[in-house]
Amino acid sequence: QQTIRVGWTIPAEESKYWMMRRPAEFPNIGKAYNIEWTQFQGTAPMTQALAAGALDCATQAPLSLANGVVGGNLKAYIVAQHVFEKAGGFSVYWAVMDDSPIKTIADLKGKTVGISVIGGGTQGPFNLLLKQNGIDPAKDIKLVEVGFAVSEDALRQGRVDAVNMNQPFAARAEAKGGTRKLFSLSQAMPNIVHILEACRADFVDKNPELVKAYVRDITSGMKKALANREETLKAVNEVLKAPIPVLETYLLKDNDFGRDPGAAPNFPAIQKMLDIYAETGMLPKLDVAQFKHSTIVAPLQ
Amino acid sequence: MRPVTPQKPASAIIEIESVSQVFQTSARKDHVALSDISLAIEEGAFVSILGPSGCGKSTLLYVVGGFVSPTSGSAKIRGRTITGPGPDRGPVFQEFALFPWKTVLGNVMYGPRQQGVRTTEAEAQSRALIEMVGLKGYENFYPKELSGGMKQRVALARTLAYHPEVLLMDEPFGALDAHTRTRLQNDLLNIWERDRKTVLFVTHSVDEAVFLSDKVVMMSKSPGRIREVIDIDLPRPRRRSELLLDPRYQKYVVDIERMFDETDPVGSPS
Amino acid sequence: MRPVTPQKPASAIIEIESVSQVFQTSARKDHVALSDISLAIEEGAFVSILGPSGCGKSTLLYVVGGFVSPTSGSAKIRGRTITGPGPDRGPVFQEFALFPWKTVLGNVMYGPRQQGVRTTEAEAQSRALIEMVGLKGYENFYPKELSGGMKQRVALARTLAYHPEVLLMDEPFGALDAHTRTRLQNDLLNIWERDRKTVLFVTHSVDEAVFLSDKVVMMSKSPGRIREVIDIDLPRPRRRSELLLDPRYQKYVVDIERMFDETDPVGSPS
Amino acid sequence: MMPQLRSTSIILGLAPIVLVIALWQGLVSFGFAPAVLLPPPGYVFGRLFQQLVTWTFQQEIAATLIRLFAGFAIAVVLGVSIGIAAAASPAINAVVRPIVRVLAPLPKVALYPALLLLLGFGHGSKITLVAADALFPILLSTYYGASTVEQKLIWSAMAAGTPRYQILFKVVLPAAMPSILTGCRIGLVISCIVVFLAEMITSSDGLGHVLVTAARTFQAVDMFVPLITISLLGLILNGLLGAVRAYLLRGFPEA
Amino acid sequence: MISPSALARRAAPVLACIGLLAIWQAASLALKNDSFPTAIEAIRAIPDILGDRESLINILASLRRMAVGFGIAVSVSIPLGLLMGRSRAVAAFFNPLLMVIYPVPKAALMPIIMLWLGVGDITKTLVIFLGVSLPVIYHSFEGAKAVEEKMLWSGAAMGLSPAQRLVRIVLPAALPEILTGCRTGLVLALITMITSEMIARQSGAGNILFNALDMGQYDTVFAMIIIVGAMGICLDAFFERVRARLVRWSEPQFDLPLSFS
Ligand SMILES: Nc1ncnc2c1ncn2[C@@H]1O[C@H](COP(=O)(O)OP(=O)(O)OP(=O)(O)O)[C@@H](O)[C@H]1O
Ligand SMILES: Nc1ncnc2c1ncn2[C@@H]1O[C@H](COP(=O)(O)OP(=O)(O)OP(=O)(O)O)[C@@H](O)[C@H]1O
Ligand SMILES: [Mg+2]
Ligand SMILES: [Mg+2]
Repeated sequence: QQTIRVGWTIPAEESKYWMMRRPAEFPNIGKAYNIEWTQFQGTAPMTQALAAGALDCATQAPLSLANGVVGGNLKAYIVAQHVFEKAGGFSVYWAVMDDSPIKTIADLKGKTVGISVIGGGTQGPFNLLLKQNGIDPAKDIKLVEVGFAVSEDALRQGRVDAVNMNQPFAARAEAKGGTRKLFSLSQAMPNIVHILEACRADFVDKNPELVKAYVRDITSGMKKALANREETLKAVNEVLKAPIPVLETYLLKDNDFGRDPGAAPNFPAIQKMLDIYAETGMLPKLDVAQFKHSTIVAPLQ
Repeated sequence: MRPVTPQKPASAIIEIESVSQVFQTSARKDHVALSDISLAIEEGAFVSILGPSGCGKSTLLYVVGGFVSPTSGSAKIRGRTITGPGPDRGPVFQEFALFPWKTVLGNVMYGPRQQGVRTTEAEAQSRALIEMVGLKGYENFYPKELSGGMKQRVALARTLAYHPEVLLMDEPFGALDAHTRTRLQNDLLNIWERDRKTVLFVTHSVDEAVFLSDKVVMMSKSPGRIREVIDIDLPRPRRRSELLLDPRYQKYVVDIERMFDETDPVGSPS
Repeated sequence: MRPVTPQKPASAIIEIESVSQVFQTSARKDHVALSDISLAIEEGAFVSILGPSGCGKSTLLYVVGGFVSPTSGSAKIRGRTITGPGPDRGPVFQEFALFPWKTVLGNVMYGPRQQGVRTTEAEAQSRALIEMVGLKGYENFYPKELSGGMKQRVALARTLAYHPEVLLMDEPFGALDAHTRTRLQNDLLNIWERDRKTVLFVTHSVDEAVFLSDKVVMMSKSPGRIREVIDIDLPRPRRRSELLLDPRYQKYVVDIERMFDETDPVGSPS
Repeated sequence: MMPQLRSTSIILGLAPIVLVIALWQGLVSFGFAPAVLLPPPGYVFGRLFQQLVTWTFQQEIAATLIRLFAGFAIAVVLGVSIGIAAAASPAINAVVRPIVRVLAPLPKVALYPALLLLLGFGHGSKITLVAADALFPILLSTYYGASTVEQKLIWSAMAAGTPRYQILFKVVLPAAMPSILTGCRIGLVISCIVVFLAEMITSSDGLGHVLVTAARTFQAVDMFVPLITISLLGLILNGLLGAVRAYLLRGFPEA
Repeated sequence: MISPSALARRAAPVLACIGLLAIWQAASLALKNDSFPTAIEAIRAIPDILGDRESLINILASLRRMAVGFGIAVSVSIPLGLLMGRSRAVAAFFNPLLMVIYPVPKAALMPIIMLWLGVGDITKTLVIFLGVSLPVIYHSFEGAKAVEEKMLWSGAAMGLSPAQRLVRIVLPAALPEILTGCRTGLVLALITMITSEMIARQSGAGNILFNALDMGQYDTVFAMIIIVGAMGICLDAFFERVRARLVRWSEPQFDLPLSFS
């Protein structure tokens, strides 16, 4: 019986949460193969762990994965996708206080702006938008790192003039009121892919059947998550420890991220993101094809 | 044993009234170090305490110094109960207790500086005292660099430097050779005669006690009590060479030594 | 000053050959504690060292003990150069150096246990020694609960307990009252006569030195040298009461005391 | 004699560091670690010397040092004074002891988000975090050092007329100095770690920030430059502390 | 029968804790800051954590790692520290090395540590080990340096070999100082037990805490902080008891006569 070492994070990998929390629903887990779960703080450490060979598969953001490839000699396949920004759904946005004089992106000039991770996945589209509005992100604003969890507080306390918002914090902040959306990432590009599942190429090549089984389970996990919202809420609650009433306000609703029913990666969208990163100078030009495995990719039945 | 009635002359500067001191040992047993001690010391008197090792001499000095408060009874200075140490009573500890982070000069200057004497003056006085105890040239040595007897002399100088009214000296010459000892005995007597200090002086040498004192307190063990108080009726100023030939002096020494032999110095803890 | 030629009889157990000891003080100056000391000690001899405070007596014992290595010269035991301490030479330190985490009994038993003596036997021996030094009943006291003199006696017992061939005693009776001191002198003499140990004995009491020794080494300061070596030609076994009346004894004492007075004990550091 | 002793001890001290660097080189050369995770030491030191002369890198170092020193200084002042006060006064001890017991083992990083909001993203929050983490080792050492001060030293000073509160400065403080300095040494190392950690979590400057930005983009060499820098800073600061110690404790037998 | 002063002494810790909570409550009410919940909110979240079987398993996993890390650290650091204290050469050898290694934040070395040791227990135990060993080494070091020379000489004269002297004289003589180091080590063990789970998490108390932190569930964060504080009190009280037994011989005989009461 083989084991696959998987890294995960919070908050939006419902398929994996199902696999962790409801293993009985998956005929193979714990029988045909085992999963050793390790949770990480953010995707960047997981990239390092993949590069160091300490993990076999992990949740990744396009940028962190690309960074691993460029700087860390990482070879990996994108085998599934967790969430993306669907049209009309949630898009990571920058919020300001209701009474703030900042009305447009151009008003951000000279202000203090919070971003969850400097140099992180959201910064490419963010920089693009600023540039389009005549702001040099390096000189014209003061950028500070404010994790999503404290962004609402930082904004309300006046520590920042604008800050990025993500679920579930956005839902919570909106429920309280007093803030408004300034702009969202979807303005830079539609259907941004936020997190996906990547596996080390050497591991996949050595254990194709094992990874196949894993991807199959991710696919079916995604199905179950979408099919049974009630149970998904419970599983997410167990993992995130966020109260169900809060989750209820957004999870798998219209104001949430999008999920592909088969967890299929949207390679063109990812390519577009890589292009934006290249355009903003965060990465050299990359071709998404190198992340594509011919057979092992969701959806797998 | 004869009961000792406390003598309380009008001019007593220190009165010890039925003081007992009980220590708790680690074995959680009570150990009586002093048992019902009463003693009055006149102003300006030179009183020696003699007694077998472990009979409570040091403890008695601690009580008068105000460092420990007795389990029962009380000690008074000029009629006020002693509740703590004060610059009126200067101790010279058996273990020296020099400040390791200060040089010889720093140790000796500590008291005068503390009393508000100006630095230059304090230094001059201290240097004179250091010379008196024979440590000229060692001013900048740290205590760890001194021999046992040298440390003892620094401790003596440190206490003399701030001119306490009452000196509480615990075997201050114990680690000194005969010659140095004699010199310092004379120096001490000179200071005492000049300033009329009150001195409470613990010693193991009967000679020394008789030579220096107005009064010798003999303690006995099991547990620490006063056995006898002997007035030494010898003329002052005393000179060792004369005194050695004085039959009264010799009689005192012989008497006290005999008394010692009668006591059993080897008691067991109560 | 007369130069002292090293005497080296065939049976010398300890030979000190032009030993000098220089300390570096914190003030970064060299301080000469011993200067060109040569001395031979015969097997089974009782040798006392007399000298002014700070003349280097303790330092000399440390060299023989092997605790410090001399800056120049060497010390030998039975012809072998001393490179470190060993159970053949037992020190009694001026500062006692008891193990504070052990009780009186624990301290005394430490040596015998280390030598592989069985616990019950070591305990019996140790209890006997503790009784000998007059501390019966204090077996379970910790050092911090003892008086100065009591600590000193524990230190003595601790060293006697493991039967070193050579005893290096640094004022071992300095903190004791006259009575206890006399008793322990006698005990020490008995042990010495029974086991024919070699004893190197630092003291400040001329009396004591003459009473106990075969040979008295007089040191002088500025810097620490041997001034005189005096053979004490008195019959053994010696009994204090007899000796006190012996004119030869008195002459030794008076001679040595006079010599002392001739030296200036108060030197300045070189 | 002394200079010779010092040079042998310097050689002895350098030896293991050279060994570590050799081991590092070996790990890289023999492929135990890919160069993207562990760059060869030659590269790292080369980059370090390049960087050291640049104004921007010096500013990063300055930012880190300001936080480090400020936090450490606050920790020393608070730790020593509270520790001595607790040792000297049973009343204060009764209050301080349980508070220390509760607060000391708390993971202070968990409070960092709250600190950020309270004190902002600048120096304040990081200095506070450093001080909070370095405080307790110093406080505990001071407390134990001060409560075992030889009784008779205090008695001697009191008898010389030293007022009670002055005893704390004139006797307890110097007598507890060996223990206090040991606490400071530990506090200093912790300060180095924590200032770095704080900068790694949220910051826009400082060595920790340099490190995370390099780490995210897998610039292994640039990641090791701040690491080596903090390491060297630790060594230098500790050397300084050692000199201070040798001076302050020159009278003590162990110095 | 308890005298009033003894009663006051007993009550002092409780009062101090209540006082601390009261200050917290007041501060959080005054600051009105979501990431700084009130004491009452935090206390209310405790039963949820302690009532949850999974959380308990998590906490126990952390404690186990802590115990292992602490145990190894103490058993390695004390001999090393003592050796450094008694031998100039050993001190000269290790001192700079330690001072180069310790200031490096372990979190920054995670990629390499993961490379060799993975992300599991070993890595976290190593982090705890490093945290604990720092104070223990240095307190043992200084404690051993301060051992009175003549005690060692006495031992040597009784025929103790250098190794025996280290164990039978330096160790007990330096024990009070070593235990001070251990107590600081205990504090650091609890802290590193939590922080070692910050970046990579599998199970543990830090897992709960940092998850809550990432999710902005500040009442849980602070409830965990209270729980860790409570563990600190218990471990510390236990430790003090052990300490009192081991070094009774070194306790000062009188309280510092300095009370300002
Ligand atoms: N902290 C303590 N705990 C228990 N017993 C103690 C303590 N301190 C002193 N003692 C005991 O009190 C008695 C008196 O001690 P003290 O030091 O006063 O004697 P001393 O007369 O000065 O003896 P010495 O001449 O040897 O110095 C001794 O038997 C000693 O064992
Ligand atoms: N570590 C040291 N550094 C500098 N000088 C020292 C050191 N140790 C001892 N000395 C000096 O060496 C000399 C001899 O000291 P030692 O202890 O041998 O004297 P002693 O003859 O035993 O005196 P005492 O009778 O007072 O004990 C003294 O002048 C002392 O100042
Ligand atoms: Mg005494
Ligand atoms: Mg001496």
